[in-house]
Amino acid sequence: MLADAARGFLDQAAPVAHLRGLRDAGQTQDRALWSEMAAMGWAGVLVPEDAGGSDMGHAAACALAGEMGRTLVTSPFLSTAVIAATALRQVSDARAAQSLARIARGEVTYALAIDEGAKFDPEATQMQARAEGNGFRLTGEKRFVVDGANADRLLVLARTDGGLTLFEIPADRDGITREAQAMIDSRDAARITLADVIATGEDVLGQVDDAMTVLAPALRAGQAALAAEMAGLAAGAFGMTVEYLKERKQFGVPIGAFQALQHRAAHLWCECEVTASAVLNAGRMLDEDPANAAMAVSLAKARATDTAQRAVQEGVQMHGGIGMTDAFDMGFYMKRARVAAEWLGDYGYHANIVAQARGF
Amino acid sequence: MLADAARGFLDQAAPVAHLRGLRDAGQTQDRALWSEMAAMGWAGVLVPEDAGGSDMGHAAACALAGEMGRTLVTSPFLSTAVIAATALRQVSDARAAQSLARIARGEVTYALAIDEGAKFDPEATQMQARAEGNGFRLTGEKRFVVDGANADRLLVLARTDGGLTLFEIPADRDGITREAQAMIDSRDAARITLADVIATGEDVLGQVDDAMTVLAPALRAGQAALAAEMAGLAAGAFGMTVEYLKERKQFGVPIGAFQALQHRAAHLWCECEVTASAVLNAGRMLDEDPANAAMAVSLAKARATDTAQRAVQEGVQMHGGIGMTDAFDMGFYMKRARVAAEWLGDYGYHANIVAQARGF
Amino acid sequence: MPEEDKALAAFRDELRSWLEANCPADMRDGRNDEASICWGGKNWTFASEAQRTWLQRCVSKGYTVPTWPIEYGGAGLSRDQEKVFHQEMRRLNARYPLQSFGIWMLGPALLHFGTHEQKLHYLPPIARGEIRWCQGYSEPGAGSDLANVQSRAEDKGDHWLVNGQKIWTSYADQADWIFALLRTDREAPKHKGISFILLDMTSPGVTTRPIKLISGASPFCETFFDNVEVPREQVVGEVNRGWDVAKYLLTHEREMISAAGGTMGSGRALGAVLAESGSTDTILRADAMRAEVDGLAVALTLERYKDQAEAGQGAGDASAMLKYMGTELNKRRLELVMAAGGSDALVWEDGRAPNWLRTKANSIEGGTSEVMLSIISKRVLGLPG
Amino acid sequence: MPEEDKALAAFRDELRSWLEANCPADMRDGRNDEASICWGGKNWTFASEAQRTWLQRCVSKGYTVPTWPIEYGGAGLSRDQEKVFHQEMRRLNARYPLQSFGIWMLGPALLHFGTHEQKLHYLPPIARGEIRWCQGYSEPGAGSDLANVQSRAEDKGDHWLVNGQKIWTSYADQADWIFALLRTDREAPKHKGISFILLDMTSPGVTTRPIKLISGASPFCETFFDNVEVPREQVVGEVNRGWDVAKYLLTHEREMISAAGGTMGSGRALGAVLAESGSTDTILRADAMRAEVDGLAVALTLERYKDQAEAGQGAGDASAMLKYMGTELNKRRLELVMAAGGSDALVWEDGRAPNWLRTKANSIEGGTSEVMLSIISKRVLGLPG
Repeated sequence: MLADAARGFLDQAAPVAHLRGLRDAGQTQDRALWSEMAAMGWAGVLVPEDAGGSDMGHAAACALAGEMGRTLVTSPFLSTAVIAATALRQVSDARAAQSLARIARGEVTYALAIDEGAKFDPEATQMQARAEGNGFRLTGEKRFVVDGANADRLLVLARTDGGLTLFEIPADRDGITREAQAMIDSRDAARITLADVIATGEDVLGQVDDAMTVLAPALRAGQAALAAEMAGLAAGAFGMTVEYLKERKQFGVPIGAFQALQHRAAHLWCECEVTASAVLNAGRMLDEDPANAAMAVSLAKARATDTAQRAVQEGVQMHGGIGMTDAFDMGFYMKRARVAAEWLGDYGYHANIVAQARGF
Repeated sequence: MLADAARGFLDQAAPVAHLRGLRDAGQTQDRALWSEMAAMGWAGVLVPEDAGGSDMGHAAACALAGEMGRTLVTSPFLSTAVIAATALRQVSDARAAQSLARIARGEVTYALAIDEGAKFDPEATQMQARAEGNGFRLTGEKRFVVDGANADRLLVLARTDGGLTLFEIPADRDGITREAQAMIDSRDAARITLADVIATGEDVLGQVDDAMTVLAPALRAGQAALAAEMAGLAAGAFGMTVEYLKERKQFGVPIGAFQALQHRAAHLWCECEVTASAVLNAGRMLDEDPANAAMAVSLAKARATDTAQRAVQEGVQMHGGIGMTDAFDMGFYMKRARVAAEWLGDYGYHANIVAQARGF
Repeated sequence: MPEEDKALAAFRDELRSWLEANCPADMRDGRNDEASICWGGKNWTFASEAQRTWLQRCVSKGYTVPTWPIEYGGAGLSRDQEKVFHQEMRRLNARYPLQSFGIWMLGPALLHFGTHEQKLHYLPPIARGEIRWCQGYSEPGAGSDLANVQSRAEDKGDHWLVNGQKIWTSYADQADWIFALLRTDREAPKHKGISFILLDMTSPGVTTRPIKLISGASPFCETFFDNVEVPREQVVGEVNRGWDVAKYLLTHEREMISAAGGTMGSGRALGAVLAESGSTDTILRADAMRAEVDGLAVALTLERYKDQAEAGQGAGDASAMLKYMGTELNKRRLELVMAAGGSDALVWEDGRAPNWLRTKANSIEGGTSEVMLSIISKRVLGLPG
Repeated sequence: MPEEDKALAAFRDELRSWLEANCPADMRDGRNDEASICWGGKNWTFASEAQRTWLQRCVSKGYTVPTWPIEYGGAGLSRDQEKVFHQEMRRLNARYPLQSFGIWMLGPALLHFGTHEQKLHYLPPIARGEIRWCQGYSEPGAGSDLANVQSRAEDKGDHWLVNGQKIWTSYADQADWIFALLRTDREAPKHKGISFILLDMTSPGVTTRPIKLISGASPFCETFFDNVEVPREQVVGEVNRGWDVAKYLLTHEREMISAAGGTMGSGRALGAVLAESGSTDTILRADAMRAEVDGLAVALTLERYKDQAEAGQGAGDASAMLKYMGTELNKRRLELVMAAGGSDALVWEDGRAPNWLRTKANSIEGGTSEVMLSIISKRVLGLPG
């Protein structure tokens, strides 16, 4: 139901041509589109009803992310409505409630700043949050901050005396320099430098030295939604490919009549179906048994990463030369699949979590 | 030339039916066949001419092994003519020369006893060779001793005070118990227990505490020949499969007309060709630059292991139900491929050697 | 807790107590290999007293066929109750009390196509493990072309006269009855002249010959019919419409075979296999990790399709996906078990090799992987040709 | 040392001294990326004085086309000498002085099919880097069906009148001349009415339009011919037998493209890429190990086929194998480079992404992987249909 409605809206408002238009205009966001999504309750999908949200849960968030993946919709949905909202929900104070309400209204966007190396590894965080008086001074550099160039606020993971601490600060605070990166998926990601940035105790989300209580659920929510997005991406690329197999003729027949391509397409469909199961399961587990959802989430992200890469690789190959041209949309799918593969942990990262949970 | 002659002989003297016959009779060797091979110079392929050998080199030994792989010939060729002969050649004394001469005449067979665990790992050898007077007392158990139940003599790797030592002893020496194993490939492999077996200094092949000077070249020779056997096995299984694709009809046409099977068969042929290159290269390197042949040999064994497994798996699947029956030969190929995959180091073992040589 | 969940919880409590009280200790080892399965039938010899007791107790509760209606020998469980049933069985590591082609194949066919009389006549003996069935579909040379049925049943008024040969009939040499596809109209197009007929294997003119497989076992037979007389009423569904029954059962069979791979999520994790082997091999570990990820996801897919089936959306042609993915996965999985086992696994008596070789047939029997892919390509994706 | 080996050793010594003395320091970085290649041609702007000097010195020795006969601008090297040449070039990490479709494609075609006059006229300017060629094979909508040539050259007595459109012409916007397949007999069967014709790109009526690719680069163009007049003698081989030349060149092209993957043995090992990334990821490491094993073996296969070609056994249809395995491997390899690079590699300016995306075309251009597999299946394996 939700997914069908979302699909109807997105096919009109944000087909792949929308991303292409933004790219050609040198832009990485469309605030007007985000306002429309907020008006439909998407921004508040994980915000409690008493904070003005629609509180539909993770399965619903994943369903929306899946539809966005299908047409490569560019929006702050994952960073703001999923990750930041889930982080803020772990904290029960008035400020967090206020922030959640602003998220639900589409008034504020967030970016999550964790990575410092080329791979996702929160525990390796080195950014320093030096205690000073009642507050901290943050210094260091964050890379691959998705949605970081446009976001209003940042969630920054930094090292304090006794562990890791998560800070929630405005993106334009003194000492913060943001450098937008020209990413291959034409979306927003930034390199962000913090030079002696002042953070007060109020800027700490959750407890000092205990970032993970707040961050871990937010990461899992983000990973599940990203897996859903990638499963949707795979389905979108696969759908394009099957259509092409039916219409494109070579040697006088539709290429979809060639059995070798038929079997590869059929195999790919099977992979998509299996991945869909893992994604549905991740959303359900986050809603029903969040404390034990880690393996389910990693399973979904691993499968979705693998399936999306297969789908775009087969997509380009089966389209032949046209698949390689910028004028055709398949390249956008391929590039997004590559970026999404890395964000919030790659295949190996998540397969390793599954393996450990299974006694490897 | 050599290969063509060998193929002509083996197609007559030792097709797969020969292995089947031995199995059905509960036997794992055919000494008469080995005598014929010796008469053709195969037993002495690596024995110097002055010891009565044909001294054709490793490339030739690999060519012969490849032809034997094609029809799954059961013979002491690898253990005796390749491994033991190469080990003995590293030692330049009269006894070794005498042993080599006996090998060339087909009078004596050998087995190499290294493994103690389930995986090939010479360095992990724990069998004890306790110094006693001028000699040693050997105690321990060897597993997966290929050709070990029938062999006349054994090459036994054991731990001495300062390292590993290789012993060359008769298989019926006091204290040796051999238990033939019912192997899935219907060939000879034994579990051999040594209980306080006496070995003199004369029984040491090469130097005490320095097994590898003698053993390493022998292992490389054996691994290359085994790779050649597996490449031949893959080619044999593939050949059967292609013939079947041409003759078997389903839904009114030969199944080889189905494009999905065509492409899989074509891919398999490519894999076989690429593996053939690696095997040829290993034989050439052993002849021309043995000191630097380690990576080439491991490359060949890794590729051949992978290709043989693909070939038998596709072979069984493409044959459908008949491929699963014992009455059909494909099962023999599958079972031999599995055993050969493990012998003298599996895919991971050899891929790791390649990787280390390539800076991983 | 909603009313529905309360009822389910009560069912779980009751079931758990019953299982604790009734499942013999020896039946709690979770084994499901050839040697431990109870197949039932007239000639069945129980491997142990515990096996007999466990079967009898389960029969009394309908737990050999938990979802069948009570009047046909089942326990009449709903899909949710069935899930609970399997969870509690697994919790106790209990063996299944009875397995058979009657339960897996003929039962579902009769429940769907049989008359009330046929159901009452044939189903309870299956549920009680009294009659063992085998399946006569394939014929020599037909391969994947299952509708290429040459064995025929001639209409002789009060009976059918059956002549011909079947192949790949599982355990025909040990079965009491067979359900077979037989040609009843030689003039009609290939799919239109086939009937689904039940035969007593003790009828004069029926002979069987086991086929030895590469694993050394002989789970399949050739079965010969030489002027076998079969009572007229032993047809399931309409005469000449047996292909409908066969198609329905093929779908069912695919799900069943795929379950072999699909139960990995609940079965022994490859991690344990690997840990036991003590291997530190990068390649083996990576391959096992991938297989574990895929196995868990396939298991979830099987559950998802079962839930959809319960909700009235049959898996239909998509069952080809379950069959294909499940069996291909199972092959990968057993290759890894063999690789982890090293040379230990290469000895027949070790026992891993026959299981490994057996999986190679999974992607052939019940429709090859290639047939499954073609079904998906044409019927699910709508590709031409 | 046999006489032959002595001669080869002498050649090696001489070559090594020459390279040491003549290869500019800046040309010893082994680069072979788009920005560092010297393509030559009338409009070529040298990227550096070193690039110009290196080209001129190599031209004077015939080292831009070392195996071509001396009279056509080459060095007349034997296959063994050629191997030494490449070994010594690699030893010094020297860049290739000149690369072009003239060297790779047209040259071999002319050497095989051209008249002596054509060779003398066209080859030396290629060897000197004075004329840059592009290839006009594909047409819109034809895809893998290369013989589906619609562009036509009408016989006007002293000249051909050319009309039509080509696509995927590499660097047509920078080329001086084009060699193209054009239909010269519209009545003949598809493969029989095509000629292989050389055109000056500055002829009136020739226009080009670059095609932007997903990598952001535009290495390919659409090329339009509008009543272009081409002198009659600019046909290579017989009129209407251009498909023979095309087939010969396709084989050649496959080997060339496969070399991209095949040179891994001599190129940068994935081990170095992985070590640099500092990754400890089991999956990534295992995948890279496999790719390295396969890459080395494919490289050996390329060498083996080259040796066979030298010995008079052309690779023929087996070149499809080299093309298929080489390009598929190269795709795997670049996927691994991207994975090892993590988020660093996702930024355009990093430079890895365009190379990665470029490899995706390798298995499409010069005949798709699917076409290669079909060629092998039918012509090598003799499978029906």
